[in-house]
Amino acid sequence: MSSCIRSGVSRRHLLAGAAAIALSAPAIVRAQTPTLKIAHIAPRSGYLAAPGQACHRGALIAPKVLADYGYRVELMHVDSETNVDVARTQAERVISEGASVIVGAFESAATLAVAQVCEQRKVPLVVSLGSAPQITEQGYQFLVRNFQTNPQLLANGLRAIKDLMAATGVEFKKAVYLHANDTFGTGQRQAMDKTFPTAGMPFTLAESIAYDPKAQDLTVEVTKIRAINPDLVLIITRAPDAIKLVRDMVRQRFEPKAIISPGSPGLYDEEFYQALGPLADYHMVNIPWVNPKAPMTQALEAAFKTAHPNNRFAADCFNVGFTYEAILIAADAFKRAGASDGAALMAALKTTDIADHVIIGGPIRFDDKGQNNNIASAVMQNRNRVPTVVLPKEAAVMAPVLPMPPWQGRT
Amino acid sequence: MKAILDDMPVRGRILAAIVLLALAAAPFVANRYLLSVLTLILYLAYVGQAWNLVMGFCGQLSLGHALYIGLGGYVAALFWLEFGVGPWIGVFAAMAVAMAFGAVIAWLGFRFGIEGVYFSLLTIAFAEFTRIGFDNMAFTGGAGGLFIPYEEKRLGEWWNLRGGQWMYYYIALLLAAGAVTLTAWLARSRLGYQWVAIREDETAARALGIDAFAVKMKAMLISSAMTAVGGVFYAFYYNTLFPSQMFDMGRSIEIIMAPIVGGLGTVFGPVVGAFVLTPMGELLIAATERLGFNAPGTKAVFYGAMLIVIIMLRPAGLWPWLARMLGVWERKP
Amino acid sequence: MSTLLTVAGVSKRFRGLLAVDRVSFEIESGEIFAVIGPNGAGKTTLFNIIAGVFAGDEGAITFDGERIEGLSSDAVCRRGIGRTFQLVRPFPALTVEDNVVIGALLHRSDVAAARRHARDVLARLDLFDKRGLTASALTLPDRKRLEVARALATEPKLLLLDEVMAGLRPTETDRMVAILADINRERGVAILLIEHVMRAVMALATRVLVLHHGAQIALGTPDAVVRDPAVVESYLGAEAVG
Amino acid sequence: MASLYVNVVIQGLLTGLIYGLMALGLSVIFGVVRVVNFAHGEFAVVAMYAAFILFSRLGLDPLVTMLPIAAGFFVIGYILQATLIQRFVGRPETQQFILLVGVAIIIVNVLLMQFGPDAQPVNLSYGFDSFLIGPVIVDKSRIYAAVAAVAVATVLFAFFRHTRTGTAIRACADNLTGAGVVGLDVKKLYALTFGIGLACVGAAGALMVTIADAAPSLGPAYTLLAFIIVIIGGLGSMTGALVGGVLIGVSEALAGFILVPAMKSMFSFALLILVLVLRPQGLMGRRT
Repeated sequence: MSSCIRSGVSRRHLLAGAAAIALSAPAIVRAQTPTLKIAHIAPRSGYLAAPGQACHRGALIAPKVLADYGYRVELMHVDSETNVDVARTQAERVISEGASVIVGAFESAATLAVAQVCEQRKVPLVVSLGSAPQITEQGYQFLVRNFQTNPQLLANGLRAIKDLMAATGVEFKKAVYLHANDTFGTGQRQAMDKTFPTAGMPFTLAESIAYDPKAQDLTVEVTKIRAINPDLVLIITRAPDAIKLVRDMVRQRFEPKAIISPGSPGLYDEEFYQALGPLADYHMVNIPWVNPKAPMTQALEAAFKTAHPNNRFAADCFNVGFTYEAILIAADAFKRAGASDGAALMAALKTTDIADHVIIGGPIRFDDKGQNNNIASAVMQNRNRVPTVVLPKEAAVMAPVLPMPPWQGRT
Repeated sequence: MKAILDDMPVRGRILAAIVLLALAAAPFVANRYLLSVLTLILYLAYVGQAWNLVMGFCGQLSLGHALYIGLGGYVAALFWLEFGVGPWIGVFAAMAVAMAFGAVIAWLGFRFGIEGVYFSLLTIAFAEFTRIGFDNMAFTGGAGGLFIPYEEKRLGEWWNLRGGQWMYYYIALLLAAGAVTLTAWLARSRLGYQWVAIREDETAARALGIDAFAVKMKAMLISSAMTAVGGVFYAFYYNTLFPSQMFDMGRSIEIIMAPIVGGLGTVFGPVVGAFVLTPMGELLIAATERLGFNAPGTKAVFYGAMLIVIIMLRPAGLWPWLARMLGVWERKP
Repeated sequence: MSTLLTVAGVSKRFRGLLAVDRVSFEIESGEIFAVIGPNGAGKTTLFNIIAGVFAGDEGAITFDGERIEGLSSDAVCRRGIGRTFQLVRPFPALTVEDNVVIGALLHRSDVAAARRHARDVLARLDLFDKRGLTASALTLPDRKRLEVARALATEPKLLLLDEVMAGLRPTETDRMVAILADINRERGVAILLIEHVMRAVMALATRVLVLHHGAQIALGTPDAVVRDPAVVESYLGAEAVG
Repeated sequence: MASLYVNVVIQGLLTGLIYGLMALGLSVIFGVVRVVNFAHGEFAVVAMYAAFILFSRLGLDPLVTMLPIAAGFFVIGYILQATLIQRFVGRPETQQFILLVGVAIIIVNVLLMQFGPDAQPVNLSYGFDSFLIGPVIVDKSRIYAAVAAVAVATVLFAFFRHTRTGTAIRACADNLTGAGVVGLDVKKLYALTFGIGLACVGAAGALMVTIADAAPSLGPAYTLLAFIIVIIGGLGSMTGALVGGVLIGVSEALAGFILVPAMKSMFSFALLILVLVLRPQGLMGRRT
């Protein structure tokens, strides 16, 4: 099984149903429905190419899946090269070439650069991924964000640890917080410094350690953690660092009860599973996740499998899900607005209320600042190299395992 | 201005007038995309020119000019955010801080005889050192970034460097044109001759009474101050400052590409280089897209190949060759 | 006549080897003074100590009433000592004229004025017609003249010339000798000449200092020096008189 | 606690030796050909991918494939120098810079297109094992790689000291005109040297993939690292490159352990500045 969906037979029926709808959708309706031109900006080369390409895979399948739900969108794909200059000029280009909405841009720096362009050109920007709180604090009128902010990610991540302890009966006593010293990691650190003292967590935070994301190995960091000897290691990483981290923990024979990410990538990326094999299992990530039980997720997964046979939906579904959902939000606003001019689209975006979508949480709605506060965090645990929802119960497909089994003897 | 005109035959003056007029009129005819690309070109021409002074004229290979971009941007942004002091005043503080850093590097480098590649590494070391420092400095937000609010109501406040694309375009144009004029003037000044003498042969220059230390120091000070102005522009254009974006080595490399490709130690080289390289990147994006090369990285491969071809065919840069072809530039004997 | 340069007891060691051994002499204003000696006699070392390339280990150098030993080469030049390099060092990418303009800018901040002065100097050195050429395109004799022109453009009171005749054909040597004599006469520039070419030394120098293994073995008028037995034995006997 | 310090120092030392080998290649090239190889780290990454392919397709251990990779890199280096880089010898550094930055951009992005952005691991059977010596834990792959790096460096030392070609190249480094006068074919020696330099990088890259995963974006960081090590150790000094590598490895490890890990590379740059100012010829370099 290589999927985060484990609902068994009923899923197949649903998929078959979705496929049938796709095939039987009347062509006339499509021809009459006007199409919305959406530009998707993501870093497909450069430092953040790996997650950027995962987002791209989501953008590639979005039109087909949305068509089955009666939305007509046409996508333009932009590679921001992990470079704000490129993100900005390319945003100008796609708008000049007729894009009515922009979706993106994965990293906060590029997102903020694009946001300015959108604001000036009165073209809505639907932020798919990008957590810097400032994105929705700048007063942009033409921006909505369907993603958690750093404080939300972290607060939800900590709350999920409480839930986890309640569900498993495992108590943590001492934690170490290790985070990448980049834009995202520092955002999470700032949130931690603010949130932790009042979060009422039953364990102490022995130390917060920032590491250089350009560092070639994390041996010293692990030795440092080993010296503190916590039973819980909280990490904010990207995939290459998460690999180095776990590998060095194994080599240095350091085994905490759990390694949990309170809201970061790293532990669920394909390269993490490929590099570590069985050692990739049992780590946990508390982040927003696609709801494996939602029908739309299942349709998305089916489309993904057809379009990207060499990639696993399970490892991509976070980036794919949020990218898809942002496109869905734009398409939905267009459908309701009945027009593709910025003001009309933006007005429609503000009144978004989508109950059926893919990410776990309530209906998609935006507050005055354009932030969707209904996104929930799930607890994912890597099980047999598949990121598997273990909490909350209503979305869970497995029960969490804590403490994690020892490194030795894993196969 | 006179310094430029002196070196130009009539054809050159006509061409320069046409280009300047076209650039001044661009916002009225070009679409927003073109305008944003032009803004980027002019910005790169400007900072390229600043670097050209210290390398092209004075022969000191600084590979850490991102340092001054970053310092300039951060200082002006902090003045604005902390004290409400607008960038037109903050820019002087930005220049002062950048010059202080430039002076320290120059003092170490020139007093201790650190030359050539060694000097380059000294400049890289300082830029990277400062980047990591800013990454870990809490009051500037560290790696998390520093954000200048984008306030709709302030959009017309050009006196606070708040405005739309047009304003930034014209400021970039002003900066680039100003840098060209300043360079032309410096190139025909005593200091310019002294720089070139040191670039060509420092021992011989000193034997002619040129105080190499002082003259090189002046180059670093002027260049770092000019680059800091570019940093202020960049910070307020993007409204976001991340150490990894402002101080990155990639930015230092980006700064120096245009002058080298355009022609080091020439007045128009950095401008020509910027007008070739940036559009080349944009055209390659468009071309690879049209031709169906969707694999990310394709554009960059072609870009790298073009760099190799240009430097092999025109090692002294495009401008000297272009100027000869067009007959638009000459130095009076 | 007043004393322009006083060299008093200057010595310099390189890795234990005594390159210059307590050399003392004086040069009067407007004088042409030659230093000769076989290869390795310490001529160039002495020259470099005076020009400020490096400092001597001991001894004093007084120029125009001011102590200059230990000053850097540019500071020495600014006090009025111009020099040439034995292996010529023009600014290769610049025109002949711009090479000289840089020298002329020492005492002028206005480039146009410096250019006028440079052209005068170029005319004197027979380089006026070649002023638009790139320095790297010049022939060796022309480069030698450019060296002199550049140094002269700094308007020195004392001109240090390091083997400017070497590699020149006899006719070219004679021309250079004539030029130097003119400069000396018209501008009153004192010249310190390091030279192998005895033909030029005999024609130009008012006094000659002979170095051998770093030490001075003779000092006097050219005629007196060439007849000095110690000089004949150590130097002139070994090398044919040019 | 003391054992932890010993651990950190040993880890830094072993890593430093491997980086030292990579820097050695740069030192040889820069010392002799006087070309600043701004694509040095990118070549190391290519070697990492070569070792990765040989491992994933044929199951060969990088400690073994290190040799054919080094040989292959020698050929690549020889050809590259003879065809492309030779034209830029003696040219201004800025022109070499653009040339090699072009090469670097192409390498990074061809790797991205070919292998994708994900880090590619070589999962050796002993990849997660470590030796337990008293209270000190050292991972096996790091020890093996460091030993191999020292072995390669030793072979190289012997080559430069005891073979005719080796001494000729050293003569070339000391005095270019002198080498030309005694009738050495300088161009051929340059090509050989560049080949040897790249062979070092090839071997180092193969070793590096046993302790770090191959990814396209690693190149620039490695290039910078190699330059820092070479300057600190002393340009043209072969032992200097290894010493510089160890010094950087150990000082970064200690700085990271005692102070803030995120700031550890600041110490490398501070060290670099100190060496440039106080001992510009490098710790092991000769005064010129």
